[in-house]
Amino acid sequence: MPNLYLVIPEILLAVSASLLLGFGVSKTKNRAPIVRLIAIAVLVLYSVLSFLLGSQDGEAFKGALIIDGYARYVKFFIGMAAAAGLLLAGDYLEREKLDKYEFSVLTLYAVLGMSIMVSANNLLALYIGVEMQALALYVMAAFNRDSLRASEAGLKYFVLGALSSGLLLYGISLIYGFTGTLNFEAVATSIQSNGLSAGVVAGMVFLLCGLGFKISAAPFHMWTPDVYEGSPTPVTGFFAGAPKFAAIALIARLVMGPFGDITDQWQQVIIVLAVMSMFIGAIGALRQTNIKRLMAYSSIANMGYALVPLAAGTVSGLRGMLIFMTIYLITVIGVFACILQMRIRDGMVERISDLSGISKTNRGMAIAMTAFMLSLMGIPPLLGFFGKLFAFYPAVQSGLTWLVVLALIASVIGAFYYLRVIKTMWFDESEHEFINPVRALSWTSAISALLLIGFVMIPFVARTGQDWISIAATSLF
Amino acid sequence: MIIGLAHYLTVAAILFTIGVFGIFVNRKNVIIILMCVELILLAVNINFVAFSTHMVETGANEPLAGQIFALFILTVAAAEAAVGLAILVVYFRNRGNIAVEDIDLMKG
Amino acid sequence: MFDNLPILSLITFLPLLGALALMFFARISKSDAKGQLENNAPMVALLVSGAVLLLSILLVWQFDSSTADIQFEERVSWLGGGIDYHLGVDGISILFILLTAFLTPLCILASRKSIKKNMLDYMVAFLILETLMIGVFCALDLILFYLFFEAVLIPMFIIIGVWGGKDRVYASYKFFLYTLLGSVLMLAAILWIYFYSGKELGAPTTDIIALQGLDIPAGPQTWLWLAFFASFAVKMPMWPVHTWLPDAHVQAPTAGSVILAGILLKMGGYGFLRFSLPIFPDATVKFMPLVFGLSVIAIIYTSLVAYRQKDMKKLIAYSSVAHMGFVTMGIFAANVQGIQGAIFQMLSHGLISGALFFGVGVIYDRMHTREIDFYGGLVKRMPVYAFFMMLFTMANVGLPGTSGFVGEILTMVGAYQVNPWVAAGAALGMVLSAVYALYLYRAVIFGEQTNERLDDIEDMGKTETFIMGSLAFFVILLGVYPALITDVTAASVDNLIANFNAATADIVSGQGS
Amino acid sequence: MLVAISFYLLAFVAIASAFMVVASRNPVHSVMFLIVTFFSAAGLFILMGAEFLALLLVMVYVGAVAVLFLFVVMMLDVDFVELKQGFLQYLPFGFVVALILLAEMIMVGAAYFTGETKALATYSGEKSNLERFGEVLYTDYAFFFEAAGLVLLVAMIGAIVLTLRERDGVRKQDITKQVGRTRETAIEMVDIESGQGVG
Amino acid sequence: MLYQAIVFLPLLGALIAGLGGRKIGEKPSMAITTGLLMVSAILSWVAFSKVALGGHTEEIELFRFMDVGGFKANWALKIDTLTAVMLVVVNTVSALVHLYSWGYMDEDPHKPRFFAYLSLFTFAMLMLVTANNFIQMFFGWEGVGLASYLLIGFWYKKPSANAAAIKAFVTNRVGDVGLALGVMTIFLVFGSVNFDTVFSAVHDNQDRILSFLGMEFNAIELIAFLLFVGAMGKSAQFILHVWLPDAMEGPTPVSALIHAATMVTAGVFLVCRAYPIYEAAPVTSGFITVLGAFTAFFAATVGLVQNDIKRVIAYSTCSQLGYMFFAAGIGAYNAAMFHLFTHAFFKALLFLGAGSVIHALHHEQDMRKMGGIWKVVPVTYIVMIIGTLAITGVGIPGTGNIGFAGFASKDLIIESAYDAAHGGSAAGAFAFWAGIVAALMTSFYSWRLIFMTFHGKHRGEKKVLDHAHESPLTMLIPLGVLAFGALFAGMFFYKKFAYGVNDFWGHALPMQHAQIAADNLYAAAGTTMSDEAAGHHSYPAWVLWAPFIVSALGFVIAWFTYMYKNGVEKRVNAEGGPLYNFLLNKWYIDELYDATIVRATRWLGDVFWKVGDIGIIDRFGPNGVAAAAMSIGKRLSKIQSGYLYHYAFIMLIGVAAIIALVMRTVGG
Repeated sequence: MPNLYLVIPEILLAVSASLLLGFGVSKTKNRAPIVRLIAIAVLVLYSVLSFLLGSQDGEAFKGALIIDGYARYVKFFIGMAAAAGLLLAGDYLEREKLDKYEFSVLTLYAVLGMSIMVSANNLLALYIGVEMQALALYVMAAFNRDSLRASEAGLKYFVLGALSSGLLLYGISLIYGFTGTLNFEAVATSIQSNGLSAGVVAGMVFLLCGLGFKISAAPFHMWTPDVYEGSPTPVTGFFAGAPKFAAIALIARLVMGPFGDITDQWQQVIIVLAVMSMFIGAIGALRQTNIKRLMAYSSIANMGYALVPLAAGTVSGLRGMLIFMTIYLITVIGVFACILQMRIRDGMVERISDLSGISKTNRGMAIAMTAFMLSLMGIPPLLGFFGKLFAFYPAVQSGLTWLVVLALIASVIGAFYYLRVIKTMWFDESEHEFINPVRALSWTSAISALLLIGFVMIPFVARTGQDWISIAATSLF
Repeated sequence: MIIGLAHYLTVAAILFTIGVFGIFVNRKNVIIILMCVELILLAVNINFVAFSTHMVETGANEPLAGQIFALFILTVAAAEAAVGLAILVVYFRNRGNIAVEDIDLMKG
Repeated sequence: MFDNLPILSLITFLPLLGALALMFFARISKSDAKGQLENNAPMVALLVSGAVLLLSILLVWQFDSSTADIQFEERVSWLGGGIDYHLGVDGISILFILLTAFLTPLCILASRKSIKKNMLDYMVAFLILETLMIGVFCALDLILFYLFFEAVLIPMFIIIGVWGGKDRVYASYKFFLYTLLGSVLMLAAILWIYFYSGKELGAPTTDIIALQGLDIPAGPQTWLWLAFFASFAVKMPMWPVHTWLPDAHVQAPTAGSVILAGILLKMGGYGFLRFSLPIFPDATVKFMPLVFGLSVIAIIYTSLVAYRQKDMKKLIAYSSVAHMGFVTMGIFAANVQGIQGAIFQMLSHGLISGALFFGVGVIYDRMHTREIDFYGGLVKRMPVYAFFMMLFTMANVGLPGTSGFVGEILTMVGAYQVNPWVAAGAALGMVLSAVYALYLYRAVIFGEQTNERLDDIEDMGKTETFIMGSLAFFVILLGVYPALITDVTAASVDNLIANFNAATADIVSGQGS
Repeated sequence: MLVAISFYLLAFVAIASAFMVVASRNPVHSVMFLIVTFFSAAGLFILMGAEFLALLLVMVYVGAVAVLFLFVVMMLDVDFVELKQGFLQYLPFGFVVALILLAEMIMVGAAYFTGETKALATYSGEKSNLERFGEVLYTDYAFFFEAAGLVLLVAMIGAIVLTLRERDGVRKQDITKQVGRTRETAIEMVDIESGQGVG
Repeated sequence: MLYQAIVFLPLLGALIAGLGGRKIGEKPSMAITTGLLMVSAILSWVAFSKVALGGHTEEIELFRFMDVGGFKANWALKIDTLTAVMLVVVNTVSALVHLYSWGYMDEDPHKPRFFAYLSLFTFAMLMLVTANNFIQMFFGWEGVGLASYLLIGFWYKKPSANAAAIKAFVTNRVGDVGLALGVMTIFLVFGSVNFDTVFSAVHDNQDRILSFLGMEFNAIELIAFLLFVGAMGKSAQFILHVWLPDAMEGPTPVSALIHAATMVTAGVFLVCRAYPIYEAAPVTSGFITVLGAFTAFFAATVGLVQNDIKRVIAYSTCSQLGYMFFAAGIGAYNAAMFHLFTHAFFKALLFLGAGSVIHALHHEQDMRKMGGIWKVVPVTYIVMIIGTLAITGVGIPGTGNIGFAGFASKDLIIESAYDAAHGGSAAGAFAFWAGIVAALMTSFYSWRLIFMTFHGKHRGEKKVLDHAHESPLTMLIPLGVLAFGALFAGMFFYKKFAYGVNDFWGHALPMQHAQIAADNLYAAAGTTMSDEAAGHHSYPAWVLWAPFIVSALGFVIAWFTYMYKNGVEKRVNAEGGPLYNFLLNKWYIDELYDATIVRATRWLGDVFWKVGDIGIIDRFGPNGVAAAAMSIGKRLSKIQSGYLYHYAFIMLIGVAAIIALVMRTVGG
């Protein structure tokens, strides 16, 4: 099969995950660290491969998967984010005595699932991909099985996730029933030729609602704070990044592809989700004291922002979404690298007030964290600002200026709680003495902070990056 | 009396709604919720099969795809059930019961 | 002289480089060397900002004031899509750069003794702040402008929050969120303009000069104007969005207040001149009465409020709001006197309010209170201080011969030609400013010294005298010879007004008939 | 007519028992009702001519999933929890929402087809349902087949990693160890001086 | 360089003494400032002879000041007769006051500061009078305001001094607002602020209508009025006069310099300088006449009962300024200037004399605690008598100029008023009669002052009287010089000022009015102009005699009350309660202001601050929004209850709602 060439990255993931599963089993030795290292290497390889190798576009498995510039771009970042997630997880897992090699394997499978989602060209592939990553994530959420919070998080995530799969499936069944096909292009053709039908529209809404759960868009966000809080911190960090990107990429592919002709309908859905997410995310975070919970609300709000350009339904909208999500991903990795650094002698802490006075005890982290918070706020010159700039511009272009204004107002509300983090770090007196963080964590946070501060400042880099994204975005059209 | 697609779809819709209803009115025990999830998936399966059969008549392009999809849903549902019950067991070990109303450690 | 040298970039980013160097050395130095670094940080910062001052003097020296053209232009392709790294100055902006470059070293000097903790961080924050402030005035690209404009919040937030007074958290939040809310609306407007320019000019652009040629229909223009106004009005600050300013001023450390009053507030006025007038001329005409109304309210209202304050800084802060009322009034008079006066008033207020805040800082450093009632009879112990404060109080009041007068009279003359009511209201502010300023002076400096704790208070030291003296020199110089400023700005202002009049000719004549 | 009667019967049973899944107080009863639902649904599948899926449904669900449920219910030995206050005032609202959802679903789905009600015929081709599955499942749908396998694998890993406990003190057979026994490791030659004893 | 020297030498002195006073010491600073002012004063006389007597005018542009659009004004020295007169007055009095202060301020520890202020004041005043445009004049205008603020508040420890200083500054500022608005209107109408340009264009703009504050005005009238508001503030005309009496809190030389001789006359100078505008503004001129006359009357009434020696003189100043204004109002600018000129001498004399008394009595100012000290301070006594004779206008009626300084100028004003009244001006008639009545009262309170201070028994503490002594020579010399002026200034300059003999005024002032008077004069006498004026034949005798008679009457009443039947006053005071108190309390105008403007300002300030800023803007603005967001957040976190079924329920509501929303458009 010549087109296997296109899915080498996925095959790499599947094979190496299975091999690692076998390799990890050992009576005597704990092979988790080495498995993790290999998994990181595999993920990086996956990223690079998916980006470089398949420079030609095409469909694999009889049209089940499609490999195009868009998929490649998203995969690259998903792989990198997952690799970073594993890198960050190591220290935590060791300390919490959770260091099982299955963690890495599950991560690989989750990434495989996301990879399928991103490349899905078929409703069945979509479903399988979603379920594969979801099942892996359910387990990872409950990974700390001796912790009541973690298992509660896993349970909530699972139940609500299953419900959302139900919605998603019901939507798929309607779409299938009314168009007679599972293939995206065929769906699009069918809609084109048969015109608007209530069944397709309802199916599309169910589908988007099901996927809305995955990106924790309000009102399907309810699981997010609890799961973020309960799950082990590295898992939370992982949740906040890669799966979100994969899911929103999938949404984008859906609305641009199969539903490209019923823009008015899906636009409404996206706008509702966006507006609710932005405001619920912003306001819900105001009273949080737990930094992971805070980040949960922050991610809800950010998904809202990411949906804004999508609502435009144009190439530049897609481009804006990709830019925004990329930047968001970098930021989230950095933030969680910082959160994982919050360690005092008694162990991990995760209250915001535990950050107090950290500007004196851990200067580097304080600066990095400040950069992240400002970036999330969208304050220039940090990258987050440009994320918002490019995300909101397409919406303005499409006449959704009011949506942009709402988004900006929500971001001001949001600024309040990001500021609180900065305030706690810089203005308050320190309560604890922090233990020096592990190298991997501090380096990760430092690198992502540097990216946030310096990236756009260099015209050349900014332009090249944008070109990549433009190529990725246009490949969907 | 002719039994058409609409009848099946209605049955599926009712089952779906019962499943959904079960999830949010049930306060006793999480297992029931898991069963409700299975009900929902069942409803979707009925949908798929009904559409699939319907398509044989209309001669649409992928008549079998619906059934195949249902097959995969069955598979995944089984996997889901396994993971769900595993998580439930873990939860039970930590908490000592599985009353839905007690799952509220994290909120706000 | 600067043919091949990116002088503006140099001026803008030199402080940032200094800040980075400081941070770098702090990072690599061992713990025992840190203390020394802390001590030397002000010297480094002073050197850097001194160099910036020198460069900007050179810049002004080389500036050709006979033309309204953009000079020292730099343009590098940046984000693509018409968003370039575009710097340049004209008569309107160049003096603000000089003012920034002038005030920053003074602030650093003043902070050497008054800052007790984290000296190095403080200096870093200040240098970064300087870069951003200069950037605001250099930027000729909307996005770039917004970048600097907004980024200023960060160091200022930190400065107020870390080195501020008791209620610093509330103040810094208020400052940050208030201004942020204003400026995000501007961001929305910027996006819209960017979009519209693409439609109108073929390719979208955020180049300020190019955008000035845009003819935006009246409907959107209204909204855009309001969005920009929201941002600049908060920054100015205009009544009724001024309440962040007193809090921020009171809590900020001395140098923070100086920069806040001296430069940050000017960004609003500069924004009006750069954007509202040239890009939205029709809406400007439409909203002129609104701005006039708010300006007059600001002048009278805040003057009265200032009179009742118990805290010195708060009083001066409120007086700043009143003085900014003159600025907005002048700008929206949209005639030569008004705009020249507004620019002059902004520059002069930068010096005067800066000096007044320094003055409060001088006694705050000694007594650690800003309560007006605490003081009294300082002239006996601190004659030099009393002298300078008298001078700046009078400048604040707008006494002729000081720079304060020129701005006030010009803006009033400008406004008078458009609407005598406004000028009359503003003139009432002249009386009220005398009331609060003299009240303050009497309560703090004159009168019998009754507080025993003031017995040992020392007069100003050499550094302080130098700071106050240099400010005083310019306050007088500009008051006596205002042409120093008006000559530089004349060509650009004339050009601005000519364009404005051309753009609004139809409206005005339409109203007339 | 027979089809209609069977349909209504099966549909009624399916819906009623589905309702009882939710409504019954004893989880064990719920599982039982779930099984009944599945059986009725399988009947419906047969009515629609999807014999293979009907079979699968019974095998997978009744044979595996429902038993698993039952097993867990028994294992966890959960108490009966009394309904707490506030339930009843919340119920009607929930009911309304569910009804709205149902109405919407029927409207968009079923109602659309009512205009052209036609009996759903069973497959009437020469190949059986199973044959047709076999033709495509390993060819056209091979990828999904593989992927579904991985999904099951993930579920397995997950279930194991979450629930498997290695308890200390439990003796287990170690085959490699047993097979790898050599004489040297198994036998220790001890010289015992006579009269001294081993201890 | 002559004029530059005149103007800038005082500034030099101020800078040296002010900035370097503590370095170079007291005596040198005093010497330098005084010396420089002496030079300046002498040069002023030289300039006077050159300009006023020699008919040489000049306009020196120093360097650019304002140059914005058409709004152009340079730093300049405009030298004409008007200026020259002012230069002489200002510099002479100032130099004398400097000298006087050597003695008066002997015990004060802050002498360099004091002298610096004095010189600074002089400089500002000189800038005012030499301006060739309104902006520079405004500079001087406010500059003297500043200097007066500093000087009144010189004894910074005294709360009353501080209060008075602020009151002076603020009240002046109210006037300045008028002036500023006037200048703006001028710029609006004429497009220029230069005197020459503006004045030459008055004629062309005579009928221009402006709408100002919602009403339509004749542009010229409006300008005239606004400028006059400025003059009212500076020259303490009624309703803006309140600062002047309080300003007596400053050291006495200050009172002499500022509140008698120079600053307060700036308003008169302004009106005279801007006469082309006033000529073209009959309504406003009428208003000025009435207000000036009223002030003359009002201030005199208050002066009748004051007990503080300086306050009496202050009110008399106020009253005399009223004379000058109504003279200007009826068009007799030269008369106004003449009175300004003579008044400077005798009022400075009176103040310095009073200062000498105060100095002798160890800073006792209350006349009720004085009495019978004429033997102790004979020189002072004599010069005070001269001053009193001058202010009461003693002279030989009908001769025009034979008499004390005040006689010549005051009678000229009253006669001018009579002319105006004769010409049918009701305002002129009012002014004439008010002037007569005020003259009566002037005489009364002036003599009352003399009698209470120098005659009778000493009513203060014995100790004070024992230590009383005549003032030192530094104080007596200025008194002598001024006494000389008070004696002869009127006689010597009468014709020049009154009739513009030898083209005295050049183009600085209009002479139509004087011309009429002169025509009357010469027509009646049938003589040439150079002849000795034989008398004002055109005026009825009673007009010529009336001032003299009322003046004498005033003396008699004062003598009767305070010398012949000492104690009458007390009974009058006791019985004539309400009126007496009304006058003693200055018509309750301060109280009125306090109850209205001052309180309203404070109240408004508090309301704006506590209700406006804190109660409304902050409460509903930032704090309100923050609180609202917080409370929404609280509700939101209640919804986030942790219960699975709530979460599921919300998801389903979401689905149902979104489907409903989207299907609405599909119509399925």
